[in-house]
Amino acid sequence: MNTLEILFYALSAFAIVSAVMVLVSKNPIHSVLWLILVFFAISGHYILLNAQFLAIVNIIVYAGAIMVLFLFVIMLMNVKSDKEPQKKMIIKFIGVFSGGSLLTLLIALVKQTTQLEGKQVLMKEGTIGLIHPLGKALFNDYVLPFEISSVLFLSAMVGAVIIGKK
Amino acid sequence: MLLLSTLCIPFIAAIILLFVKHNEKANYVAIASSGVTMALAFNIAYNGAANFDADWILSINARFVLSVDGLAKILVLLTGISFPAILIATSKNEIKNRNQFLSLMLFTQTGLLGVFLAGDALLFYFFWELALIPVYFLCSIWGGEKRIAITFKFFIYTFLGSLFMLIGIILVYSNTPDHSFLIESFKHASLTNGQQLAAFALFFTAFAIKMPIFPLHTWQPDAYEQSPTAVTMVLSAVMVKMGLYGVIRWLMPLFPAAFASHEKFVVVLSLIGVIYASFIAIRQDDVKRLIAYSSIAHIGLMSAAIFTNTTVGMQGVFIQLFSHGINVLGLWIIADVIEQQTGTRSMNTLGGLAKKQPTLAILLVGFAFANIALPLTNAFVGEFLMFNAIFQFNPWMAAFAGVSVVLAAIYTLNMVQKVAYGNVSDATNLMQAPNKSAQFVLIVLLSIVFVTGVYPQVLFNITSDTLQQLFVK
Amino acid sequence: MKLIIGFIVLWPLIGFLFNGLGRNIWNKKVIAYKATGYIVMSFIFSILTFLNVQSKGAITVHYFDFINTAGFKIPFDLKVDALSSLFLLVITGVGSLIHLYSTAYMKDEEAPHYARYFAYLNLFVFSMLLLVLGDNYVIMFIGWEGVGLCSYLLIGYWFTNATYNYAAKKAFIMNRIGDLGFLLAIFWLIVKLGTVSYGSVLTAESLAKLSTTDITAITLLLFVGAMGKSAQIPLYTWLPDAMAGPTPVSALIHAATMVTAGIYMITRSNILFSASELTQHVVAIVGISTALLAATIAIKQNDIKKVLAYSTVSQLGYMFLGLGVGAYSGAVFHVITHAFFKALLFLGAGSVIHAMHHEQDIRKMGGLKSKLPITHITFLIGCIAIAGVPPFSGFFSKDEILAAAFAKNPIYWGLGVIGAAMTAFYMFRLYATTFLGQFRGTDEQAHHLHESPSAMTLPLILLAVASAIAGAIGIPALMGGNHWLSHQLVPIIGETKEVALSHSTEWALMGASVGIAISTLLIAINRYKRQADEVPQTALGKFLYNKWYVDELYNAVIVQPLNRFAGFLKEVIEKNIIDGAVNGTGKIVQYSARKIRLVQNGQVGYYILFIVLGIIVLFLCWFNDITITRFFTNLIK
Amino acid sequence: MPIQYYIFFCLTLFSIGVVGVLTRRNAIIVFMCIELMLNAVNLLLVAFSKMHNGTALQLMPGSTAGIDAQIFVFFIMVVAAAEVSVGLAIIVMMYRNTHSVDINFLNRLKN
Amino acid sequence: MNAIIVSTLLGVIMMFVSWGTSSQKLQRNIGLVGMLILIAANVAQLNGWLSVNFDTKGMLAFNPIGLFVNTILFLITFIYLWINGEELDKIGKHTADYYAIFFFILCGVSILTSFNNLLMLFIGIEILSIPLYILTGADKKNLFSNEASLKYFLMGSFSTGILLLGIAFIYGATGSFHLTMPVLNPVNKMPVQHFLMSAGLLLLFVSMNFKVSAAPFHFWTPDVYDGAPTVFTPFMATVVKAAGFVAFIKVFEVQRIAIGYTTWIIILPFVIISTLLVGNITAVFQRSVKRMLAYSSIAQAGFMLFALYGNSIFNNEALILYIVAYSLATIGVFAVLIKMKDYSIESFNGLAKQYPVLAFLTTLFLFSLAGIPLTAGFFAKYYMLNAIFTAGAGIWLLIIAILFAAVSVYYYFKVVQAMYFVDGTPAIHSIEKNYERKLWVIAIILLVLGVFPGLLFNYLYF
Repeated sequence: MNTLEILFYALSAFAIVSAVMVLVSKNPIHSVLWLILVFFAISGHYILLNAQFLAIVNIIVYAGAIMVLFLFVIMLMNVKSDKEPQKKMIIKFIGVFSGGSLLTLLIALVKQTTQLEGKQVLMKEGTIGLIHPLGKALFNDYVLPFEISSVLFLSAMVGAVIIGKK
Repeated sequence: MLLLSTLCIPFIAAIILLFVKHNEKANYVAIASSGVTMALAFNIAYNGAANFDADWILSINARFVLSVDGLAKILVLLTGISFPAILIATSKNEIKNRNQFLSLMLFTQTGLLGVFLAGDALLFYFFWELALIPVYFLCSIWGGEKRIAITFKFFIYTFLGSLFMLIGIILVYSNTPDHSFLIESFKHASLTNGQQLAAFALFFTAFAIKMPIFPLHTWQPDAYEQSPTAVTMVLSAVMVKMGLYGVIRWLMPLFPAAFASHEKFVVVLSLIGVIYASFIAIRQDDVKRLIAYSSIAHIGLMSAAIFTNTTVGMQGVFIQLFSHGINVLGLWIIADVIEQQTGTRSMNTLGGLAKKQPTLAILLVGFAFANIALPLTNAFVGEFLMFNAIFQFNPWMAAFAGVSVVLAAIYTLNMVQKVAYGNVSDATNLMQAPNKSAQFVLIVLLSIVFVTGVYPQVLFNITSDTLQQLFVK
Repeated sequence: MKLIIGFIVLWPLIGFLFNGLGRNIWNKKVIAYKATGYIVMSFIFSILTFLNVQSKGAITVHYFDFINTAGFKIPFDLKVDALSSLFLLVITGVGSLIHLYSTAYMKDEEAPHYARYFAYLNLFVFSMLLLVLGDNYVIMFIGWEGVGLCSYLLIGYWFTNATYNYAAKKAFIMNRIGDLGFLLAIFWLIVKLGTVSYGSVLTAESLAKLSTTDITAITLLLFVGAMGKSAQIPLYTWLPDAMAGPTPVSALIHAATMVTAGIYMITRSNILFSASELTQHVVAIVGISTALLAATIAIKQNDIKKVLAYSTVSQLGYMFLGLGVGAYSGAVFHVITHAFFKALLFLGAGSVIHAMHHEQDIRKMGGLKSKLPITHITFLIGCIAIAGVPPFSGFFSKDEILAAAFAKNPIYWGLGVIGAAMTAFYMFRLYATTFLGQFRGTDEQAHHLHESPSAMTLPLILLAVASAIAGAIGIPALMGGNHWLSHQLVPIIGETKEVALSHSTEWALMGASVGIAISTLLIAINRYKRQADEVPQTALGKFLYNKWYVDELYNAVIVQPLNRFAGFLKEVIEKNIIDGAVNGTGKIVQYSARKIRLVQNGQVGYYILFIVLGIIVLFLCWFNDITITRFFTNLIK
Repeated sequence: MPIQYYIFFCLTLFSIGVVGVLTRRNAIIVFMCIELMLNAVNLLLVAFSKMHNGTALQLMPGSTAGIDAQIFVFFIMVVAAAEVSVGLAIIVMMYRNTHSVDINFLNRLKN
Repeated sequence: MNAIIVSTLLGVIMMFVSWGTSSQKLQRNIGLVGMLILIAANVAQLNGWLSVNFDTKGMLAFNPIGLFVNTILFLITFIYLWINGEELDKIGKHTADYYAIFFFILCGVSILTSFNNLLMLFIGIEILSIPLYILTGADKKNLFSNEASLKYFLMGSFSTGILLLGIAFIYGATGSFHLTMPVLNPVNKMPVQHFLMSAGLLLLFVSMNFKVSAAPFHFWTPDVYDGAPTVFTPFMATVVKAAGFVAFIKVFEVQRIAIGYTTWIIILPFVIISTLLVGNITAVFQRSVKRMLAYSSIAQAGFMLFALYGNSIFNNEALILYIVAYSLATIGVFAVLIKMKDYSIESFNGLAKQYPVLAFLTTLFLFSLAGIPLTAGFFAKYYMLNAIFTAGAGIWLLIIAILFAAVSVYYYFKVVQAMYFVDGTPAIHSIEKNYERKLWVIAIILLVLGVFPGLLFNYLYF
């Protein structure tokens, strides 16, 4: 059991725990904070996989921008923790149950996939995760989606204006 | 070309009528166009007409083909005759927005003629629906008090039936050698037994509902009762013939094997229907319902005769298609005149017509006896041949069906007695001067009844050739 | 010839059209003359034809093809031979007399109805002529139903009276039941032989084509037809009710002509009937039992026309007995004689009724002998004739039948004689109560009593003469006569087998029957010449008085159940089951609509839950690929 | 490190996200759970990319196979950002009108 | 390519128009002109007159069908905007922005008709969806609108999650985002059983079903269509859904065999039948015509799903015809509906008396939706049934289809009955002749296609 594995398990456990905490914590703000921790853990995984660029972007975009946005919104409507009513127990149970069965289904299916037998994930080597090849790829093969995603932003912008303007 | 023009005249007239607001003018237009159509119909029936063929939908190779055989001729003739008759007979009735009414009537006529002339399955289906839709509006707008629900039932019922036929068409079409809808290539479609059976079932459902065959008939009496009588006339004089026409023109030649294997089943079913309807007719008090059930009985007899698959029976059906149309038309017109003038259709409240309006009473008696197929009336020839065919098919069934002859006498005479005889009832007392135009039509029709009854060859000559083709095996 | 024969049929038709269409135009005189004139015309033509047949033999003329299609044809042919020419004479002869009679009898009607009456009458003659002249069963059937129609129209002639209409309807429907049998017989012939022309059906070779079952079935079915038309058990009840019609109509249709159509038809197809032992027995038994039944009923009736009606039924029974025992000529003979004396009796009754101002109950009559001399005499002759007293016509015809019956089976004879006795009894009961004794009607009736006009008495006289002497055409060899009629009919029915009886027995039988008849008639006379008989008290009396409760029986056993059955179909099956199924489908759709829409409960949580569950379901589907797909693929393939 | 482990881990995160969506009533939390799902997918993609990259490198050194997955992740982040901006705008608008972000109260439209 | 570029540019232009001019009329007309330019550009590429082309690195692949669908969808959008222009202005002050959003959506549409890479599919779908969340919520003061948009947003992004997981699986299996032919087993020519692949495709299938609102993933549809401003609903229900279908087919006409044929012919009929069931049956009971139409659009989607059953030229023809018939009819009906004061069926009572022409047109549209002959709807249904039959579907499937078609007649005709046979005064705003004239255009197209459906395809072949 080398350090990589230890790190992997540690990060995974940490991520899962904090993900669960996101669900169970009554106070929305706590949920946000837990979620940020999840994102950190995931970034950690990225680093393990030697995808530094994504790791950074993940920190900046998600943990940074998006989550802060969430935080703002929540604070703006200062939803009290005790105010938030809970779903009925039975509903919760059904939710957990169906989520669990979905998980088991998918796992069972992955286990049956013979093609994945013995496939290894390349840890901490490989250059594809670095900024240089990514940049090349992005502006050669993926320039069109890159441009088009601007349309997405434009529409989102317009939308935000339409919705947001008083 | 002749066929096309026959199709177009009512269509154009219908469109024109939408813009003729004035009632009288509208009447003239409608009657004139139907008159011309009748003339053309006679021409087609006795001189024949060349097929009309044009491209329609290239991508699925559907063609706009119009063609006539003897059967179609008979029915075109019937359509041609009945429409002027109906329009003239009901020209005095009180109808709001008459021009729209008439225009819808003529659209119906277009649809009917189209059904009888179409030589292409898709076109056939097309007109099949087209004939239905105007009727839906006619009934729902101008019908009786329960009209909306009843007509809607009628519409859905028949629409569903025709959708089954559509599937059947798809089924056969995709097995035709040259992927076309022409009736010839349909005849040569290579169907497995299973497919043939399925297609047969699908087509038959549509036709059976239209005819209607017991137990798919329940839409009919209600629809007849609720729709304006002019429409009822169209429905029972011409439209129900669509089903029989479909069986003879499409079902029989397309699926001979399945047809043969179902003869007994259908014959029995139809005959049960005949007796059943006759019995129910005995207990009817409403004139319209009575005629409706009697018409169900007659149609049932025809379908039974068709499915005996004998030349004689088929000949009988050919004649009866026409005769039944004329007779039932006469009965409806009388019923209509009575309802218009007395405001009631309940036989118990009627009576003494023979004293109040002798001429009408005489006509009523005449058509009544035509309805029970008295010799020397047109119906006798047809029923004689058809019973003969059923007897050949199975004597016991013939005996069973024969009961209907007696039952028919019972309910028809009941009607005659209650309506025409006895002392003048209050309702009958309301009748004013006889409706001349209606009586004129009735007299013409009655003379047709007797002419074709005494010398049916006039009709045999039209159909004989088709008969041979139908039975060259 | 073709024209003449054609016109025999056409004259009445012309008359019908003339009167029918001109009912509002002509005045009664014109109507009367025309109507009668046309019949007389066709009578004259009939005579010509008859003579022609006498000299040249049978003639068949072809006019056009009624049905000619799909490999089988029914020509519109007319045929005159010995049999039909005889019937021609009777129909047109008696017919014209009755037309003449009617001109006076119906003079109270106003013009249009007067015209209607004669139009119907002419139409009837037309159909009757078609019936007897047709050269094949279909043409016969046309006439057959035609006469039914006319009898319907004439019985219901006074259409404002509900009971009359009911009687008319009853008559038509019962006839229809018979006609159905006839029709089936025709189909059977067509199926087996492919033709219905007498020329080709009634021959030895076509007979050979038919199996015995065929023949029995066909003949029985034909006989069913005859039952209906000729009022035999069980289809006889319409005839007494048919007396609702005007009396001349009863005379013409329900005594002289139409009701004998059955006899004509069976005689016409005697080859078939002789070929089936069973049928003959059936015919004979039905005939004799009808004769007796009707006779017993007639004894207790008080309506003058009802008595005559039942006697008609009874006489028809005799004719069928004759047919059953193979005495076809005898039957035809009786038809002819019966036509005369029964028409006479009816017309006489009509004249009485006319004089009594439409009073038909004999208990209110009596002593009319002096008031209506001619009527009285002629009526008496009629009674004697029907009672079978020599040398009046009835005697010969009836005796011939009885003799043949004896030859076949003495029991038939015995029953026949009893029937004859009853006939004599009720006829003279009728005669005595009506004409003897003193008058029992109201004073003003008595005041108006008077002999009928000559237009009515003339036919009476002529018919009286006829019924007196008509026996001459069939005087048996026994009495030195050479039975002219049977010789006439040889081409139709072949040589009558020599009745295998010694002359002595024949004389004995004759004597016996005559003796019994005369004695009973004497009893009847002196029992009833004083007073009419009262409403019967004895059980038997009531039973007979109420016609064996047959009508009630039919009503209870057939009419009501059928009615209820129809009601059941209409109210239960149609409404609830068949239509219920249709509407039920609609109901189901609407119900499920109301339920399914509740799933859409507005909660995003639920929606997403459903999505997840949907995913799970799809995955499960796919996991069970192996199992489920087999099923589906089989379903689809 | 076998790929299955990564898959299992990501699927677990994903399912947790799903469960969150199903069990929470606060629109914002629900939305956050959805973001969690997206992140799980991101990690999965990266794992796959490294897997394919690994196999490719054995055949041909210096191959950049599998890089497109990381690009894809990048795009997912982009889209997620856009989505968040719109989503939060909608939630805020909702809050303005109803002063609540409880999705159980979103039941005016039903049946 | 033209379409994408031009629509983007136009979108940007429209964003700034609102600064240039405040007159909504002018903005509207600019928008319409823009539409015409867009159509022209696309047609130019379709006919190869003029097309901007550069190497998309296999991200996009243009084929005539796709471009043709583009043209059709643009035309439909044009008609839609042309008719509903005035109504559009009534929703807030953002006419120009709406047009901008429409252009962006059309950009997404033209991506979805030409994508060749799952990344583009993803982006296209997002470009399609995100603006729709906004349009749904455009009526800010209206609680229904808000609720609808929030629901739509939450479920939409959830389905995005599913979509992404599916794509991830597919990538894991194939190592590429391109729509390549699945690896075939050399022996039986069937694709190699690859569970990860199949799972990915299933998840993709699910999220696509969600986009085209097929049961059991349809739940957002009624609420969103019902809650959204009436003027936007037809656009969502027609153009967007049609684009979704095109994308759906593009993905699965090749990949479906990778799921495994047998699986496919289980899950697809399962989805189709449940969609038809839910859509039709639930629509029967609705009192609000708007909501009824929402359900009916689900039902119609069920019919369109048949196009996935087999892949032959018939399917594409059928789908195209169906899209045209269904979209035009829906737009027409909504154009009438929007003039109603309230959307209950009763408000249609006696419309035929007051506005005979309008009533006639509405009837025509409803007939087309119900698939009555003489209208395009009939041939749409006919082609569809014919297509799946040729693709080897069992008769039982066709029978189920027509049974539900009959049910659909039931609820469509309830409106017709209200208009013609029930007396009463319709709750309707005044209609000017001009508006009717615009509707006539739709009606005539429907009628022409109802007699000569071939006209639509002749363009493809000749």
